[in-house]
Amino acid sequence: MSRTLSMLQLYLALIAGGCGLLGLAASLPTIGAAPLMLIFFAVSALSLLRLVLPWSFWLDGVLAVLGAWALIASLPAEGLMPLHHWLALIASWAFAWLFVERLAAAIRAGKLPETGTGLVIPLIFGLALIVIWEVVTRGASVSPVLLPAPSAIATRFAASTGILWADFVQTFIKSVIPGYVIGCVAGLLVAIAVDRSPFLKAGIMPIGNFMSALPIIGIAPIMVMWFGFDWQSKAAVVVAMTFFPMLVNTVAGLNAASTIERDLMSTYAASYRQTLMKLRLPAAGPFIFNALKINSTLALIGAIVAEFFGTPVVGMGFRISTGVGRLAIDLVWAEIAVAAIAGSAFYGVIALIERGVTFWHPSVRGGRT
Amino acid sequence: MDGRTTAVVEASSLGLTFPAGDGDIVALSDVNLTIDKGEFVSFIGPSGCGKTTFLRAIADLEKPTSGTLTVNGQTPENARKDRAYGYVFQAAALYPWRTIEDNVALPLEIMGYGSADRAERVRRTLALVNLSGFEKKYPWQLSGGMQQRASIARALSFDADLLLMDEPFGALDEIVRDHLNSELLKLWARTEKTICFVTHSIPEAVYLSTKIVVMSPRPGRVTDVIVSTLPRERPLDIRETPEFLEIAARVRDGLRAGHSYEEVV
Amino acid sequence: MDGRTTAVVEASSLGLTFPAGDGDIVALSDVNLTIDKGEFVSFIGPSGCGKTTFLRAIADLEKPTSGTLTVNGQTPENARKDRAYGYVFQAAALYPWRTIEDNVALPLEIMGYGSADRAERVRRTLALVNLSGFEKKYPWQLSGGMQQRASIARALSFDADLLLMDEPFGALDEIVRDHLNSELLKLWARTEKTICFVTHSIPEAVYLSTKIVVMSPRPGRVTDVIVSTLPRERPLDIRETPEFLEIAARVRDGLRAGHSYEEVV
Amino acid sequence: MNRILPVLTILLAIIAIWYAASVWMNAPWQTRLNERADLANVPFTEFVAQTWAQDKPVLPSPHQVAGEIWNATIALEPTSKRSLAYHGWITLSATLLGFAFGTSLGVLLAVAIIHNDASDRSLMPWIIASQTVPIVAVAPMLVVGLNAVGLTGLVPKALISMYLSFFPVVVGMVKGLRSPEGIQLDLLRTYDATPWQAFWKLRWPAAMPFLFASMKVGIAISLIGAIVAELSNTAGGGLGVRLLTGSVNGQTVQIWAALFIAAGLAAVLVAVVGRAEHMVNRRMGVRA
Amino acid sequence: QDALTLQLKWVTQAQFAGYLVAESKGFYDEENLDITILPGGPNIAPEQVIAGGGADIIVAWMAAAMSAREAGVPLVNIAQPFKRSGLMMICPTESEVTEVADFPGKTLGVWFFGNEYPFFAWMNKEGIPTDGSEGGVTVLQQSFDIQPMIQGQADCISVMTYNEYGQALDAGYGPDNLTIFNYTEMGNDLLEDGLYVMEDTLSDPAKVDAYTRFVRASMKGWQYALDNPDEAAQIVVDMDDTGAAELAHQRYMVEEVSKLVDPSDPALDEATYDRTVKALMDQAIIKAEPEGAFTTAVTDATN
Ligand SMILES: Nc1ncnc2c1ncn2[C@@H]1O[C@H](COP(=O)(O)OP(=O)(O)OP(=O)(O)O)[C@@H](O)[C@H]1O
Ligand SMILES: Nc1ncnc2c1ncn2[C@@H]1O[C@H](COP(=O)(O)OP(=O)(O)OP(=O)(O)O)[C@@H](O)[C@H]1O
Ligand SMILES: Cc1ncc(C[n+]2csc(CCO)c2C)c(N)n1
Ligand SMILES: [Mg+2]
Ligand SMILES: [Mg+2]
Repeated sequence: MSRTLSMLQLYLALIAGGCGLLGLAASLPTIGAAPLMLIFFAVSALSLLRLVLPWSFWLDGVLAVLGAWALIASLPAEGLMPLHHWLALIASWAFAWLFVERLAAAIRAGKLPETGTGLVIPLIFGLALIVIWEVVTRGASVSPVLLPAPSAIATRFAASTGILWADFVQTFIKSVIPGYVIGCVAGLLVAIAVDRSPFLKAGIMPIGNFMSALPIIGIAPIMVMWFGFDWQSKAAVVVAMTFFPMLVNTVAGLNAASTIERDLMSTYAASYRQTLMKLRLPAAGPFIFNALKINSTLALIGAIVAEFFGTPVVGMGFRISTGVGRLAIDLVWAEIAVAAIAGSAFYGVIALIERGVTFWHPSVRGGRT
Repeated sequence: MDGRTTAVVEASSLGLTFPAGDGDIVALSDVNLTIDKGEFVSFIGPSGCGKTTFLRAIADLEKPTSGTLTVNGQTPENARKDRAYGYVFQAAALYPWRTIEDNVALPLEIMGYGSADRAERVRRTLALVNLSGFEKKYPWQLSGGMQQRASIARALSFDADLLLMDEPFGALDEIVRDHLNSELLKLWARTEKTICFVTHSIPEAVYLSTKIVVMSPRPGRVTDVIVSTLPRERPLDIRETPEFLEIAARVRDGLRAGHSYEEVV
Repeated sequence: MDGRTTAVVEASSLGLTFPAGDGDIVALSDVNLTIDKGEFVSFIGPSGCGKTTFLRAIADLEKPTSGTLTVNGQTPENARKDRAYGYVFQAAALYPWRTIEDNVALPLEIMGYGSADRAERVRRTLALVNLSGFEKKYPWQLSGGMQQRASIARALSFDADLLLMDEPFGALDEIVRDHLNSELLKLWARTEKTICFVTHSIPEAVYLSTKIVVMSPRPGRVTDVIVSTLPRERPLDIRETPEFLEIAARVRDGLRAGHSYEEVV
Repeated sequence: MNRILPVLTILLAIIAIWYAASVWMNAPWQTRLNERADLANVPFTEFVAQTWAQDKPVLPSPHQVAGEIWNATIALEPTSKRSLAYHGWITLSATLLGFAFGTSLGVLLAVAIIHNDASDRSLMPWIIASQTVPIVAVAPMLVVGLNAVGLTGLVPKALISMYLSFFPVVVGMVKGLRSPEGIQLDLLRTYDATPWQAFWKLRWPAAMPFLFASMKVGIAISLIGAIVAELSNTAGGGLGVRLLTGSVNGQTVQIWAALFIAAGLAAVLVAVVGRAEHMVNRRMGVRA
Repeated sequence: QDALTLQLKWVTQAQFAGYLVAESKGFYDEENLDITILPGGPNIAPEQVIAGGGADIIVAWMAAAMSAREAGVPLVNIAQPFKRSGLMMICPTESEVTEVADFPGKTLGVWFFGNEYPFFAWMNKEGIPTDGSEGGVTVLQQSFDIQPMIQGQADCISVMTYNEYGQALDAGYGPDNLTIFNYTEMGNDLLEDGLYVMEDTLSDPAKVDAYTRFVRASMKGWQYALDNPDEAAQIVVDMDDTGAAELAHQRYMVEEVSKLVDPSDPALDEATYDRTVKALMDQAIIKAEPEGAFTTAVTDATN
């Protein structure tokens, strides 16, 4: 095993083990204060034996978890974390990195199956970030008014599910979904209309590009002025945000069919409609999905911004802006978490549909022609 | 359709020039050629001599810039709208989102064939090109040769009397090519179609054709039209007969004449 | 380098299997072959029989899964690190952002040749493939044949003793191909390189080679190795001699034997 | 000429619709004003003129916006705090710095992703998730947080620009650095080229078109980032601050003028990147 | 010189004339102070800025400051130049609101972001539900202008006497076509625009001394501003980095602010403080009676 470490892995192993050794030394004066931490330091130091003995990467994973556990368990209720505990953070992180590094290598070498384990790596990375966040905010006594710890956010999240759900319904279900659907469908239809007339295309595309550069933040107060305080103005902002990406992508996509594919239609004396339905729209599929994916993240952001400029007293943007005003920063982060989860899920759903619909595209079927 | 004349394609003083930034490209100049019903005409010539362009002009995919061109006695445009021909492109040009059978059915859908008729024709043409059993596969799941055969099936499915084939067997190995050549000959003999066939291979041209059109580039001209003296019935080993070799030698000479090596490649 | 043996490539019981989702693909199985220094070996066989795979294995671009393979008496990996061979891919694979001379200079840059030496080698190899005067052009300004010649120049520039060529002339028309074939023969005669050459064309294989390896697919096996009895000196019209035709017929038979049409395509 | 005519036609159509819309949208308020001033039976043409000349219209007419842009740029010293050129410059400097940060970060991440299996697998989902975080919500807290560690002024704005603009660059560059075909990589392998050589001689030049396409998106997004940041960082001015003060004072004309300047700035920035692309293409011998 | 940073609650305008004039006229220099004045805005919470160390002194409303105190930002009031509230709710005649009893069923525009406490305290006192239940009012998060009234999106909107009310006057509204609810006149005012610092800094005599000099110079600034309203308005316009401040509007604002500020006495009135704290506790905006949330040490020393 020790032979198979890459340069990067070797450095990580040295950092992890070295920090363990140093931490062990630094813990001796206060021995017994944090037994879990002591164990972690000791085993970390032991891991240096990997230079001469085989050391499974699963052990690295276990050590990363042990380190995170020890750190969180020994976080002080008040004041700063003891200096040598920061070594545990570095060591634990190095173990996590080393673990994913070696796990990825094992998957690549075919020693582990792709499915399942492939998902573990991004998850570990995310968890590592959260642990670092937790330890740094609490260990360095960062004011919760500036950046609350993930545990505080989670607690608030659990305690406020009612509010969060109501806000989610107002913003996502009432504003984002209708706005997204209208914006995307309108962009698609206008693209098809524009595509038929080279004159319109030549006229609209430069202006479309100009409009898509408009900072939507500026549109939001105008839309609130035009469409009122409720979800309609938010949906309007979402429509404005999603329309142009869809327009530009679809126009490009409708040109994606190759000359020879079009000539083929021509040899059948196919009508415009037939060519559109049987060739150009399917060929535009990947482009249309590209816009749908871009729009899935834009839409939520647009609705939230618009809520900064006037809303009924519900909605994710409302909660975030008043939350900052009231210094309920943990609630603000809970809302941000909802936004990130909803946005990622939305994106993921679109990406899944894309895999199903454009199964034939090289980027989906894995590149082999 | 087969009105007062049996000429399927008739070109006289045909010219076709592509406008280009730095001087126009003359792809065809003063081409005079008559193709009669039931003929199998091969076009051969160095790269860039205008073979594809000529076929595309017949198919109304390019507009001639001078001279006249008629297809079935009409303008190429009207012939195209009459669905007078099937075209096999140099690349298979199958739609990747359709299965093989749906690709073959594509022209039938567009031309409004009923679904039972469609299924029957797809079955028959796929069998003809030896692709039975691959109906439900997608193009990218097939080898290049199979794709090419599917594209031939697609062009055959709606039974046009004129077949335009642009290097259909270019990507295939010799054995497969031999096989398809004889299949094509059988099909032609059976159906009395008129076939225009572009190839780079001299033996292929000689083996298949009743008439071989040799072209030369810059500008694209017809330098020789060789009428084959081979019988219609052609076993594969006809290719070792002196008659065959003699025609092949004539084609090669014609080709070489139009081929100043340095400038073409 | 030319240690105890003159064998440049030596394969024994060589096997190579690609893992695939639904059952592995056996690309090569039980291949035994020795290629001696100075030989010109052609590989011929239907599509998918493993010709490319075998060349790639020699070049250490694929790892054999069984048997042994040595190049210049070493492992393929060490041979590659010694820069023992030049590889000409099926496609030209020129870098579009480099001029022709820079493309040819690419391996020289990577191998750390001095700039004067580089310029001299580029000049010489471009002259060899008849591309003098096109040094400053970009690939897209050249025809397909010229691009292919540039890629040959690139493989020749650093004077490896072994040349691996994968259908280098596949995309060219017959006349240009004839020309390049005889140029290649001249080069080989002059430099005493060892050449492994993949082709689909029987006449090409017979015309060029001292040894013709016939392969058959599923799994890729060597079905016949034909040692040419033609002299080293080969004018183009040697192709009409009975001796030539006889070898060609033998190759064709070998090919056909391994070629059950239905399953291959 | 045949490019200008269509654009001009559409532009004229938009302006016509815009004028009509500003009559329609400003009419109710104008009617009330007239009622209150006891002006009955205002002739239609005069009424239309009134709707185009309101102080705080719901939809300002095109010439009001154009006039405001003129007054706030050409008619003023560029150093004046009322000048949109002055505010545009402030936003521009944050945009450019953020764009430089974002492009560098994007390229670095892309390089890590294509060269390191673990990075490849771990980063992408989180990079996508990062873009679903509403930056407008985080920006105020970020500005305060950076202030707490001593960063004020340009840098917080640039960091927010970076947060938005690195995304298209990573996505594009991962695609671009992976765009060389297997055969081109195999070619380098036959030369036993080092990864470093493969990067500079193949991957990097092959990725150029992707880099520029991404940078065009990135620089427009950078500008949006700078404006968002200015909403939470009103000290020092900038186009975002103008939008904000326009909004809190109900100065619609001022909002629209700032918006158009911002969009114009974006168009110019995209054009500049396009120009750079053109020059690089020429140096790289890309077909015209 | 002692360097101090002052975080304003809103964009640069005559609401803060005293500080801007003091800076411009060199009153701070005279007290050997180097003051940086940071403008605020709708997305800037001064309480958060000071918690992050971005400011030494903030201008804040007491309700928000007390709420922040409970959230873990120990703010202490050191001076209260504003004696009265400028907050009003106005309802145009069309809304048919003439008294508080008309509110149920109406839509009211309220500013959030820490400005909402006075409104909720008032409604709490009147017993009008704000949670959307029967017999209550519908609350909107109002934008910071009078558009919602002009557009008829709300029946009543929040205004400050010295700012948005002026915009309403400009737009042709006035006492004759408006019903006006003035928080001060109703006795519902919660102390606005006080000066707050972090509690721990008050144990440092040097800091207290700097605050004292700051308050003294600021009050001198206020006095000067109220005495010379035209010049003060011009100073505000000059000091606004955004270029958005209009002279006429700032002149109006100085005039109105002068009705709320007592330039001669920066001290906090304990009775008003007690009333504010009671209102906040009644409405559970804060849970516990704050301890040490104000100090007279600074204002005592200014005399
Ligand atoms: N769309 C076009 N625009 C400009 N020039 C063109 C176009 N199409 C073809 N040409 C030019 O016309 C000439 C004839 O081209 P064509 O494709 O007909 O040649 P070809 O004989 O089919 O060659 P190949 O054997 O390589 O397929 C060439 O010089 C080519 O560059
Ligand atoms: N990377 C790969 N993964 C899986 N299978 C592969 C791979 N490369 C080649 N194969 C399979 O291995 C077999 C041999 O392929 P190879 O490319 O060597 O054939 P070839 O003789 O060069 O054919 P052609 O004449 O078409 O170039 C084929 O069945 C092919 O599908
Ligand atoms: C726990 C953990 N730590 C580090 C990495 C690797 N990684 C993630 S982001 C980054 C910087 C640029 O790539 C690196 C090296 C990982 N995957 N998981
Ligand atoms: Mg052609
Ligand atoms: Mg091959």
